[in-house]
Amino acid sequence: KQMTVRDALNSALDDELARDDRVFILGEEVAQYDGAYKVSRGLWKKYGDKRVIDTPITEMGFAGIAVGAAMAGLRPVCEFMTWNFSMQAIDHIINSAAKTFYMSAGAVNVPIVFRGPNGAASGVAAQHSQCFAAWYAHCPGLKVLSPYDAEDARGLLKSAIRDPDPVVFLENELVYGTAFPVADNVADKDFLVPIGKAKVMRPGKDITLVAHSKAVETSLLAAAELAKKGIEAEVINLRSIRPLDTATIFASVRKTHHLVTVENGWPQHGVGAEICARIMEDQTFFELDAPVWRCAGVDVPMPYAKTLEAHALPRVQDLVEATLKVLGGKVGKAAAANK
Amino acid sequence: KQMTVRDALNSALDDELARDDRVFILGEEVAQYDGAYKVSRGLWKKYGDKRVIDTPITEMGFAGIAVGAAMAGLRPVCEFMTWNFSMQAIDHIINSAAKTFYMSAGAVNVPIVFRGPNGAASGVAAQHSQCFAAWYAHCPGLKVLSPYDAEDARGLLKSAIRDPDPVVFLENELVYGTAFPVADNVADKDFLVPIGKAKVMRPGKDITLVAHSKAVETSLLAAAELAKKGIEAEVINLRSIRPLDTATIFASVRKTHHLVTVENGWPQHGVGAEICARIMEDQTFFELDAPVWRCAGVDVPMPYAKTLEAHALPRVQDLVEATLKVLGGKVGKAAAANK
Amino acid sequence: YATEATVQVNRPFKLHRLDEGPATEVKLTKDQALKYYTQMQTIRRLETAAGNLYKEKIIRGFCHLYSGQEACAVGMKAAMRDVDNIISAYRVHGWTYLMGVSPSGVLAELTGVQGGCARGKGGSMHMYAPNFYGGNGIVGAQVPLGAGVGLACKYKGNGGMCLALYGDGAANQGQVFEAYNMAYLWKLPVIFVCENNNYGMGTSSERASCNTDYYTRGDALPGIWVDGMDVLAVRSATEFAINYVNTHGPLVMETNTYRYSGHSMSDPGTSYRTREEIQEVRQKRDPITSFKELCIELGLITTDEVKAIDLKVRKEVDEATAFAKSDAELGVSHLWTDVYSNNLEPKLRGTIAYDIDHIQERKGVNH
Amino acid sequence: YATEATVQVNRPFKLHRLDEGPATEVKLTKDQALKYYTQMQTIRRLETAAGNLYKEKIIRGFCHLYSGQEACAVGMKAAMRDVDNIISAYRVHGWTYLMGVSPSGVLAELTGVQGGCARGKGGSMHMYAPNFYGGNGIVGAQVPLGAGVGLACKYKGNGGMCLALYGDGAANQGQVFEAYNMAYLWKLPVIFVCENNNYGMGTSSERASCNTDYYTRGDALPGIWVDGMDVLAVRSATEFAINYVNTHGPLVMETNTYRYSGHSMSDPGTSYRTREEIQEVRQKRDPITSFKELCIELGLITTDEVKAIDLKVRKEVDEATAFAKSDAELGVSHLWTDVYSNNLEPKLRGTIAYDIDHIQERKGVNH
Ligand SMILES: Cc1ncc(C[n+]2csc(CCOP(=O)(O)OP(=O)(O)O)c2C)c(N)n1
Ligand SMILES: Cc1ncc(C[n+]2csc(CCOP(=O)(O)OP(=O)(O)O)c2C)c(N)n1
Ligand SMILES: [Mg+2]
Ligand SMILES: [Mg+2]
Repeated sequence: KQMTVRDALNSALDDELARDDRVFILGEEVAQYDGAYKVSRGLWKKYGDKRVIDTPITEMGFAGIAVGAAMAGLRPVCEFMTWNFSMQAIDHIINSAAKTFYMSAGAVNVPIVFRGPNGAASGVAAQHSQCFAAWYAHCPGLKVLSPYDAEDARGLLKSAIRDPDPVVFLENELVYGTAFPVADNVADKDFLVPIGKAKVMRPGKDITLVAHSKAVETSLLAAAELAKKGIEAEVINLRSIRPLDTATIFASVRKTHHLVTVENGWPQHGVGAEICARIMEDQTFFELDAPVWRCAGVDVPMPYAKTLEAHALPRVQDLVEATLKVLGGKVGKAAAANK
Repeated sequence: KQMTVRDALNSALDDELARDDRVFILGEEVAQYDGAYKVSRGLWKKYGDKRVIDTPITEMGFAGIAVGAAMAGLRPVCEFMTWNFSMQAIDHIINSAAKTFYMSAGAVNVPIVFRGPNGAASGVAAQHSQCFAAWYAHCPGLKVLSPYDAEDARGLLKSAIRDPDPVVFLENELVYGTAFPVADNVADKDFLVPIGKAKVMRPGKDITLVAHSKAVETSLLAAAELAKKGIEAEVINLRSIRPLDTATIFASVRKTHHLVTVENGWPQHGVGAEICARIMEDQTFFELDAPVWRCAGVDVPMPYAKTLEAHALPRVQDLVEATLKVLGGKVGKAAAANK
Repeated sequence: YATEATVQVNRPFKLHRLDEGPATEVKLTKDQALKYYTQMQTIRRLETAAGNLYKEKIIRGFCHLYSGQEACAVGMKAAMRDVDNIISAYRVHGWTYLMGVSPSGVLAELTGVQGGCARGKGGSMHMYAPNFYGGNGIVGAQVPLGAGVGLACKYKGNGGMCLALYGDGAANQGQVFEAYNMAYLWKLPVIFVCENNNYGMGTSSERASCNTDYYTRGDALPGIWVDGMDVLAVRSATEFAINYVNTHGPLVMETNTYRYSGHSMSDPGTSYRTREEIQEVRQKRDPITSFKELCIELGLITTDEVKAIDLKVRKEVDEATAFAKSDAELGVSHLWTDVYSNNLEPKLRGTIAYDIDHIQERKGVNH
Repeated sequence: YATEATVQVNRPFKLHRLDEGPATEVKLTKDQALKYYTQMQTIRRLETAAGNLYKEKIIRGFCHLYSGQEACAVGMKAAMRDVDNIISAYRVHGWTYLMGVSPSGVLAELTGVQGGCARGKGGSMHMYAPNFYGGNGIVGAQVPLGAGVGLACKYKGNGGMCLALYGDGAANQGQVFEAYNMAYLWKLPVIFVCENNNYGMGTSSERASCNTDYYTRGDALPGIWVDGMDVLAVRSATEFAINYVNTHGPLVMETNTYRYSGHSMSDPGTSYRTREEIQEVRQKRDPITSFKELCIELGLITTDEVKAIDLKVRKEVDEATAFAKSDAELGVSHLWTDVYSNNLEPKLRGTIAYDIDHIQERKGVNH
């Protein structure tokens, strides 16, 4: 069976709207227009004005309204047309949503999901291509999810909506239309993917590639390339940036003894940086046969031109190069052993 | 000679206002009230309404106005009463200021300084205690400074105002009133501290403590404690988070072979994480005799109660503990060698 | 002695886009008179105690006193029904008390001890109670939050509404206009209340606002100006507004008031206004004195009753002060208690390691 | 044939807080007529070319066409002086051309090649020229930026001003109100121009705004409503406004206009409005057709001249299109060129290492 990420998200919203009448969606163009990227297609027709609400282009205001509604007992799903526009509303995500449960000493929890496409799309240039994974995951009080495929998207969004804490849900526009194979149970009304658990997408024993969102795809492609060279890469899909599932990463590294982190966001204080630090601070560090290496977006704003854009993000050949670099002299050995 | 950080900042502003008539200051209460924390004291009286401008409490608007004025040839110094309120204006810092030079292919640079107190003060709780160093330093196009003492504050602020790129200038309210000893030349009209260079505050050969802002003080105190145990810690004051002066860190680590990072911000995707990653990716990694360790703020929103607040930030004993942990069995050896 | 009287509100309401306004002739019972006086007096005393604790350095950080503005909160509270809600900024010691927290719960929060209403974790700016959504430190942010609380009322159909309070300084914040606009489009039961005390920190309203008639700044939203020093006028306007917003959608209410103290305790409050200005308000418009005199004049309260209340209030606040001074802070383990309502972090990170187990004491009202 | 004519603007201006408005009787010379027609026609052609390039998948990402709105830009530009500035959102292909970039510079930016006015690095939403501050992708953000440009004019005392353009959708953004307020307090020479094309993406103005009389939404700021399909009305209003803002401070100008295409090329633009609605505007209010007819009627332009212009414009845009298709993209090293005006990063990080030397080709106008 196949499912596109768009359908995965759409059906997750549909399920949860049906399941809990406190759940409602708001955002720009989510209702009558069916969503700028058609993620909420059909839901306004099905659930009406009360449950699916079009907002004016006022992110700070509607994010605040959504948080207030959550404090008062509803379960809003607040769409940002893209996460770039969340900067206008970031104070409500951090100060109003993430910190309130703690500030109120456990009195007022804020069950809300902020969602929308994150990171670079195609040809949308510097102001529309930022990845917010590291920023949001910096902040305690939030849960930060970054699904890759249809299973992730559906299972995590449903978990996020049912969760009593504020969740930042980072989608990727470039895979909305991609159909992924899914197991039968993914379509179940109560199919959930647990928050905070990474998923091994491809097992391997020579090196671990740990990625999130669309970088998982790049990693899988790189693993296929590496396989041709006789190198078995294990690919981990983080799914969750906060909590960060270091247990899964560490288990993999104890097996492969080599690690490359992969992300499309900027490097400095990014997701890869944190993974480097976590490994250093854990016994797993002593299992490493080589330093951890990061593959990340080039440290510049996103350019518009197609070639430059393509080079601004880690490509399969970059991952292959990084892997070979990390494996160093052991490349031949690994290949020989895997014969 | 002694100089408080407040006077250092105040005199830096005064100098640059006098030096370049394109420079002006704007922000809440900066003029007639002399600044909420008195950093701009006397400047409105001296330079008048044109050069020192009180704004309404509308950060997004006045940050945007400041950026627009910079695009059109002025040199604004935009004060946030505290950096917590910069979240309202963050889109202008990132999308309007940091990215424009690149997006315009080098046509429009944005010479602006955003400044104000950053991180935790005393008893101001969760919404008023956030450290923004890692967030801003995540973004190419910005320069991000985090001065510690009076020399830093004066020399870096003057450099920042003269710089043609957007600079994020993160002060610390808790040291505004602290008088630091300064060399005579610090008061010179053209005294500048170069952006992007860290400073070794205390030399040592057993372990490196690298910190920024008020955590430098904690590190110096910890170094004094450690000295009593016969351990010579080298303390590095980063001064600049972007660019990050890895050369100075690496040189120190090649000498001490041990590194602890210290920051008051949250750990995940923080400053320490980046330093861990940078070391891993450099030959310096092989000079390490133990994994790098991070000391950081506890991963929770800032509580109000005094004791909890004190425990939320790394204390001297935490640094000592981390150091001993990193030095491990070598503690005795180091102490013996230093006898 | 009288048990009920009819009173004319002092200064006329001003209206924006409204044909009819609140009742200018209002009823006041003896019980009400006693209650309002007690409430206003308690708030005044609480703030005095808070100010003293701050001067003694027992309260740290910020401390924003409400003295002078008591009639606003007490008047609004008098009109609120059980289903109604309120959210405000950081100047909320008085509101916290009105919404059901004891004086000791308020003062103990200010001193950061465990008996505080947020157990000392929220502090001066972050207090909560049922139907009271804080206590918000970011100027203006509470306004869309309040509109969201109003949305929840409408969504649940419980007949409730939300008062979203903000100052004259906050009134210029863009998100306030965004909230007005959406509340209007969606007909949310929200009263946007601008407590105009003439200053945002050290900036007078004229220096911050292109239009200081805050009740008119909602554009299409109707508005009411009310004398915020007259508890009965505020009550009357709020009653009218509650009725209006539940039928027609949002409305802006400006309460004209004054703060006696500096912005926060660190501000002497005299560099941007004269001592005479403050003195004049205290003498001619003080909300408590004028209400007391009115009630005595109407025969609703006797001077003896006043004295008894004053004594009782003083005693209660003194005891609360003693409690706030003597109670203990939470133990250190509370640093990592209730960070999440449903914690999933395997270990929280302390200053030097991921070695902390999250403690769950509460789940939150919306778990 | 005439060389000059006097024309009455079609639809009356509407005024907010103004006693006197723009001149309703305006002069039009033959040269002006030729110029405005050429400019409007060039913009229309440019947009058609851009639309086609998008359909051919040569333009990627977003592509926001200005067809239908030409009279707004051309009318404002006609009134602008050398010292004046303009900033807008992402619907700026036409403005970029008017501010001095050749059609090929515009189309080449859209196709992302090096001959583009931002060398292909800025793209569809980020074009710049002297006195033109872009090209901004974040709805509403350009409005305070424009107020800042106005502040710089006043600060330098050069007599200039700034037009800050935004749409009916953007008009609800809080930062727009913040900018109004500060511009008013500081008497900045800024004309806030709301280009009301009735829709913000798929949302009609009525569904997004509590008050769709955008020219009145500046509160204390005076406002003018102008027929945005009438280039002479826009010119007249802008002339008035330039004079006003340099003397008195900011003003809001609403240009009533219409966009023929979808919001961006991916939007068919017909789910939230009828084809008939679009057809009707095209037939009855098209800014180019109506201006052409007027000029012919007045004897200022002959049909032959029209044909000649059309031919010339077509040729120019065709050549520009060919250039935009054939020109090369920048080399990869431009990925790390001009990230900073004064780079201090020792090495920039590529995808897998800190191994890149920043290249400085330009320093920027404010170095
Ligand atoms: C976004 C933001 N900017 C600045 C501040 C600092 N600040 C706190 S209160 C205040 C003044 C607010 O004045 P007003 O809204 O009139 O309320 P009042 O204090 O008079 O009750 C300022 C500037 C803040 N807390 N949040
Ligand atoms: C802050 C922000 N939110 C959302 C968007 C997505 N977006 C781009 S254009 C647009 C509609 C704007 O409508 P309007 O202001 O009327 O301008 P028009 O497109 O009609 O010219 C939206 C929602 C954005 N770019 N920025
Ligand atoms: Mg005020
Ligand atoms: Mg529009």
